[in-house]
Amino acid sequence: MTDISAQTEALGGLLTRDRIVRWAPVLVLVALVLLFPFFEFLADLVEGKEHVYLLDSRFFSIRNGARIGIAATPALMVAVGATFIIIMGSIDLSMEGTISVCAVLFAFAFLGWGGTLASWAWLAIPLALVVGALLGFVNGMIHVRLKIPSFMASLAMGFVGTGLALLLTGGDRLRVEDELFRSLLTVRWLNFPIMCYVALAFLLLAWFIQSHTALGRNFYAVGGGEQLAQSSGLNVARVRIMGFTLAGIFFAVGALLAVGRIGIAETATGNNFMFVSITAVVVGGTALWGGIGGVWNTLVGVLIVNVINNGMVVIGLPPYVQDGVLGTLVILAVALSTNRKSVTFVK
Amino acid sequence: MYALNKVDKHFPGVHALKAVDFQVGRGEIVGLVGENGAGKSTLMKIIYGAYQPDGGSITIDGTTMRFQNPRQAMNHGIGMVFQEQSLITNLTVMENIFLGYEQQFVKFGIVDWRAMAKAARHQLTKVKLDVDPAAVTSQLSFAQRQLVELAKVLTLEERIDGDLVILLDEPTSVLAKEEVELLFQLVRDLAKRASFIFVSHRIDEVLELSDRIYVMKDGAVVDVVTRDEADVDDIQHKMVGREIDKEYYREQKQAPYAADAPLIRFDNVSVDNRYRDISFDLHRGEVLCLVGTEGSGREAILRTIFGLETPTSGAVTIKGEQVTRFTAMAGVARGVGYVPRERKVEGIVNGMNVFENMTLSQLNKYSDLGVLRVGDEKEMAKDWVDRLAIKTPDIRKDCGGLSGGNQQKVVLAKWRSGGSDIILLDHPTRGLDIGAKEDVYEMVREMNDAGVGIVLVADTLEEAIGLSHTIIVIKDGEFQKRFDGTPGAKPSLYDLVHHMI
Amino acid sequence: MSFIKKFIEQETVSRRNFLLASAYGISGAAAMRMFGPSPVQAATYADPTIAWSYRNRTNPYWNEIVSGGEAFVESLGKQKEFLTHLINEGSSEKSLADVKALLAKTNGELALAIDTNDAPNARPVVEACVEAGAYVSTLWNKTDDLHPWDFGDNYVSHMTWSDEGPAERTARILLDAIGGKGGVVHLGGIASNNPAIERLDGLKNALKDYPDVELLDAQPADWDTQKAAQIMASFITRYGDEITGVHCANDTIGYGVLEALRAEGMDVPIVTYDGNPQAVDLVAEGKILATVFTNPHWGGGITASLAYHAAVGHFKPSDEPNEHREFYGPTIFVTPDDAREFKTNYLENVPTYDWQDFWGPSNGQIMYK
Amino acid sequence: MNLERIKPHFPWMTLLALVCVVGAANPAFFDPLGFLSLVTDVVPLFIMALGMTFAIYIGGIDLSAQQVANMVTVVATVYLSQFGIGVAVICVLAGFLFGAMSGFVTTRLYVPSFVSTLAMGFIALSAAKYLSGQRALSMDVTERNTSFGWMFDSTAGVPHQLAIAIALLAFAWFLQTRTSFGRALKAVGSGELAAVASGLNVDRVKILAFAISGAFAGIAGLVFSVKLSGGDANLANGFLLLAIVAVLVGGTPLTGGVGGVINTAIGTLIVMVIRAAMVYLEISATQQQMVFGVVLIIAIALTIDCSKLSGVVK
Repeated sequence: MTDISAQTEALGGLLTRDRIVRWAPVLVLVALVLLFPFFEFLADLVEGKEHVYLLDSRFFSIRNGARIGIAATPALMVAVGATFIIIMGSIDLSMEGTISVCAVLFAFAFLGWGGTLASWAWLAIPLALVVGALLGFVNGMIHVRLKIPSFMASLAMGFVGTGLALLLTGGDRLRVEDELFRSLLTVRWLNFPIMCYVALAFLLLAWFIQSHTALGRNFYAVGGGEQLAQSSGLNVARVRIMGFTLAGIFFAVGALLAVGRIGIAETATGNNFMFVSITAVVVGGTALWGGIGGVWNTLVGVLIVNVINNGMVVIGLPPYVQDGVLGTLVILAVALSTNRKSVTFVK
Repeated sequence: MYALNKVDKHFPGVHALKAVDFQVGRGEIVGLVGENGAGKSTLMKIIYGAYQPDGGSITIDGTTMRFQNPRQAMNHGIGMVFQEQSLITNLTVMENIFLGYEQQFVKFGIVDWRAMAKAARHQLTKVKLDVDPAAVTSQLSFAQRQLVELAKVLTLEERIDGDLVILLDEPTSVLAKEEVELLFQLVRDLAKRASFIFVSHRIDEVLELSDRIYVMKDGAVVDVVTRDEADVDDIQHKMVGREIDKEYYREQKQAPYAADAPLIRFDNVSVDNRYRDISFDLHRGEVLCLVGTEGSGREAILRTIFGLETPTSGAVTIKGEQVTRFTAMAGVARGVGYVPRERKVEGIVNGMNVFENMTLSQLNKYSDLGVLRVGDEKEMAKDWVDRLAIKTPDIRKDCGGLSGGNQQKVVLAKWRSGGSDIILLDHPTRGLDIGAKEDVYEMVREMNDAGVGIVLVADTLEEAIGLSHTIIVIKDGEFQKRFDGTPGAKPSLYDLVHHMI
Repeated sequence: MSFIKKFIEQETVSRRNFLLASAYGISGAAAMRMFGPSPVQAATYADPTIAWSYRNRTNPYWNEIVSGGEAFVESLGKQKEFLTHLINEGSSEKSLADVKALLAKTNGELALAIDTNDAPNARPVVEACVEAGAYVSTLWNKTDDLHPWDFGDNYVSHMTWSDEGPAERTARILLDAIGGKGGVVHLGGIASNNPAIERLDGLKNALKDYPDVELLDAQPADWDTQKAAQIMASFITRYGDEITGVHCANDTIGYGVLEALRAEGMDVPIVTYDGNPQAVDLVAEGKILATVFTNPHWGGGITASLAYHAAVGHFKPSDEPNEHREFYGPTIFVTPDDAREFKTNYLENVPTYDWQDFWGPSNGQIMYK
Repeated sequence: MNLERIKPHFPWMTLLALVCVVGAANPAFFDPLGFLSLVTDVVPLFIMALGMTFAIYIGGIDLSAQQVANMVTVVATVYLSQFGIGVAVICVLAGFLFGAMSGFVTTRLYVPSFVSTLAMGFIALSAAKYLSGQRALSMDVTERNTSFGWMFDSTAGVPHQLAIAIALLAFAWFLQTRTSFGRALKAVGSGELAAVASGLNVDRVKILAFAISGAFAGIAGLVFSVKLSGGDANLANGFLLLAIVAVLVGGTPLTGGVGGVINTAIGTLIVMVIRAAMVYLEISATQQQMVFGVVLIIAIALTIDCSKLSGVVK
């Protein structure tokens, strides 16, 4: 009698190839965090200053950690939203428009309903989340019902969103000066501003959705094999639409944090989020073809991108080479975290 | 209990099911056999709700049903055990088991993993499989996955109060002999609770397990026999509609090969985790068949010859030259042609027409400085369409729209027109109807006569025996035995199976 | 019903035009156009379309420009919707394509005010307008070798601001405020934009007189608030307390810098540029030491006005001296002392300008280095 | 009426419908000279979209195109005086090289093209900034006119720029339909595994596809640079998304193997008409972008041939 139960593949030793690949993004992050202080160390060495490696590093300090945190939080929320979509094997490029609309509507409502969190204006926050969900829902409906690939549907929705934000503001900027709301940036607990904790809370929520709700697991099912999931009785269309809706909510959170960070809501609030967030997701090790990865990967990815951006300025890299260095490091990070054995081909 | 009454199904240009009557009684195990293309898969799809019939009705205990999708069918107790590919490999075992039905473990939006694991373990006990429900499916063996599939369908037991009908689609194709027996024992035990429809191309297995057997041919049920009165030859005869004999495999045309003209020599070749120390020779005019179970390393050997796998040790010599660069390009240049099993994915390019597919491996031959001579391409394609009697309205027809047999002919024409004299056939007759199969066998002999050496991984053991000059049995990547297949001295099925498992 | 009537009218007119064109022969018409830029006898139009082409509506600066353009249109007794807007979204390609489309639509009966987004784009825009017989006035971006007087009447004028001087002056205010010693950082605009270059040069000029102040770093923040905040945060990491002053290329960058400083609880003097309302408020509060108001409202109005009045023939550009064809716009310094007064005079009560006083507030002919 | 048969024709029918709608609302749109000028102006965008078609045709994408074009505007401006018209060769080669590198990173390092080309774009941007000294450069007018002045003339009413575009379209069409490379492209786009199993050098085909995309981006940058008589590291900004949209609207979906360069020509014209419609229909400034997005969704929904999208829509 063969023992079928004993056929399960052994997981192997500590340093299997799979394991290295899985942890590659973290290794890259650690390497970067150790590398930038090294350049500082070298620079001071050349100048003949005393410098204990890491200890004297300006980059490797809690204060700078908080700065990277501030820079990273809005992008993190956006990237987390995009992660769900990418796990499904789709892509969402509508974030710039969604963020702008949410930011602008939030500011309008916030200012119109009292202008401080200590009044009914706090309702502007749930409003922004609802608006994000709505835009995501429309995006998902266009993608699923009109059978337009998500790349195109969301790209066009992005145009619509930016256009809508412009229409709403007529080009004006809205200042959100409420001290209570701005305490997101100005009040610090344990050296980190509140916005970092808010982002952390939403990250945990995202992790919870990813691993402890049926919806979250269904994203993986759709990404792992859409047709199989369909034939198992899963309502794939519904999962997709819910996924885009959920992504919209996280984009809205990103929008709120972006407004909290600079105190201004405008059509341009969403600018530059698209490529940064997708890059961060992929750098973190979530595969564009779906089914692999998750929100912790995205956290690592966002940190990698922001550490690079911060570190390049800190070590005084000339501005014109910064883009190139970023590009090179991104290629490196993704190349390292791709398991070549599991991929037949890449496009 | 469950019945299909005069069910009809049309597809553009095809009358797939012709007034099919089909009944399943409570606790009964019903076999369904038929050649590929006979309508089995269409019938199954109608049963589990993926297709809706154009005519006729489906009744359960006399009540007429209409299922819009698989989920509705499931809610009426009809479940389908797919072949092993239908588990989502990046999910855990328990997630796969309860995919689409997680709601029962959700409280306040939270999935209770512990409860799900417990429930999954319960399902797994039903199929006597002891794996961790939280294990990722990709770590499971094929046999394990097959049992998980069954466990998944058995969740209907708890979910549905009424009767269950469970379809088993070729459940044994990836199982070893003992695993098959285990599965059969399971099914017999479960028949107390559910009825089964067992679909397989292995008639002996169907006979062993089923109470009644439906035989299908050309979209119609041609016979229903009970186990007692069933006879293998008789069923085969009805399925095929004609005698299966030695002529079927063109044994009378099997000529001796040129033992002095080796094409390929494998000398203790190994590929890590695939196969070890394999040695053989292939000669002009020879059919060499690699026999073994799924995952025994047969395909990996084919892929090594073609250049898609690089050996970790040993020497591969093709036409007297030792191979150092293992790439598909180099393989093609050496005159190797590969007819892959996944015809629709690897064989033809869906979306390209007949002549484009035929010249795909030999674009250099049909171009000057990169510019194609489309006229020559078409001429060649027309020539081969005639020679192989490829049924296509036009050489501009999209290959994806051709029938399986004609697609296979296009793939063969691709290699033969390019002058390949080593042809690797991986399940060349899989999914072909009987006439198309015979065409393939005919072509094998023709190629032999033309001095082509063929390495075959056959669809069935009968096919392997019937076609081969030489049979090599492989088990778990290791050489077991070599059989001579000269007509009249061919090994028996039993000889092979004995060494396979 | 009126729009149907309008449509029928348009239809007949265009059909007539079309018939005329075919009778004349299309090649003939093309030839006419090719002989195009005759400096002597540029046709004028009774009621040209007035258009403003600018980068985007997300920057308050351009909103001010637009408000000036609209004020001018209203001064003609028209609705402000009469002004056609072309937005290039930061794309030179779109800028040019939109202008061409408008030229085709209006058949050249156009008075165009434009910032071409990027200096190299000015030449093809101007050439296209001249060829079509339209009148164009440019603002900000053009290459040094392109001059209105080389194109007869159709290229009416170019206005820009010499940012080097004012930027130098704000820099001096900053450097004085920090007591003439310490370190400053500069956050610039898109590196290749002319104003970005000039504003940095202004700072560098000022620094020559302050040997004890070091320019610690200068990085482009692309006129973007969020990017500015991030770069400033990195600067703080790198230089920490060495930073005693921040020089920003414009107000929007300044906002980001202020927020980055605020997050650290730091208080470092900064100066900005452009004089947007929000920045003026911040100056009044003392959070920004100085900004430079370039009066975009007037600039937007007068650029459109120049093109319009030339197009209707109220003046003949080629008769005007060169200092009326290429000139600097006005600059007004805003410091904490006069910020409130300035705000009352210019922002809260927008002055009613005489849109035919083309050169009154201007600042002399453009000088090339 | 067989929908399946008409579907492939939807792109040009959409174009025709759009033209009619805009023309009906404002007949000035039908003025042949004006229309010709509109078409001529879209040439640089079209050239980039043409190259992008190759990347999308094999199921990838080239997000570096805009930055490569940016870089080329700088290269062209900097080296014009040194090499005269020969600078064109340098530009095309530079684009080709960058594209090839993207392809290499995609195929050999297994980095999806979405990321690899984006990253290569950053590197191209750095190169552009470095070469330009982060300033806007302008060409010497005489040199530009001696070397490239012919580009702005026209023969028999056909502007030479348009002639270049048509020549490139013909070349690309020839490449796609008449060469073994084009055939290989199609095979890789519609059935990569079968292409591998036919012994095609799939990696080389892909690298070449990206390289061609890069080369076309280079040509686009060159034409644009000459047209504007200058170059800087941001000059071609705004090309990228429109080029992608032009390819998609033309009916070449991201899944690869379907569509082609003729579709891109139609797609570019659709983009052009939508954009011109903003001007002709006097859409107010603050509404334009939103209208563009909505019309885009409708246009894509019309032009996309769902039946040709293999399997699931992702």
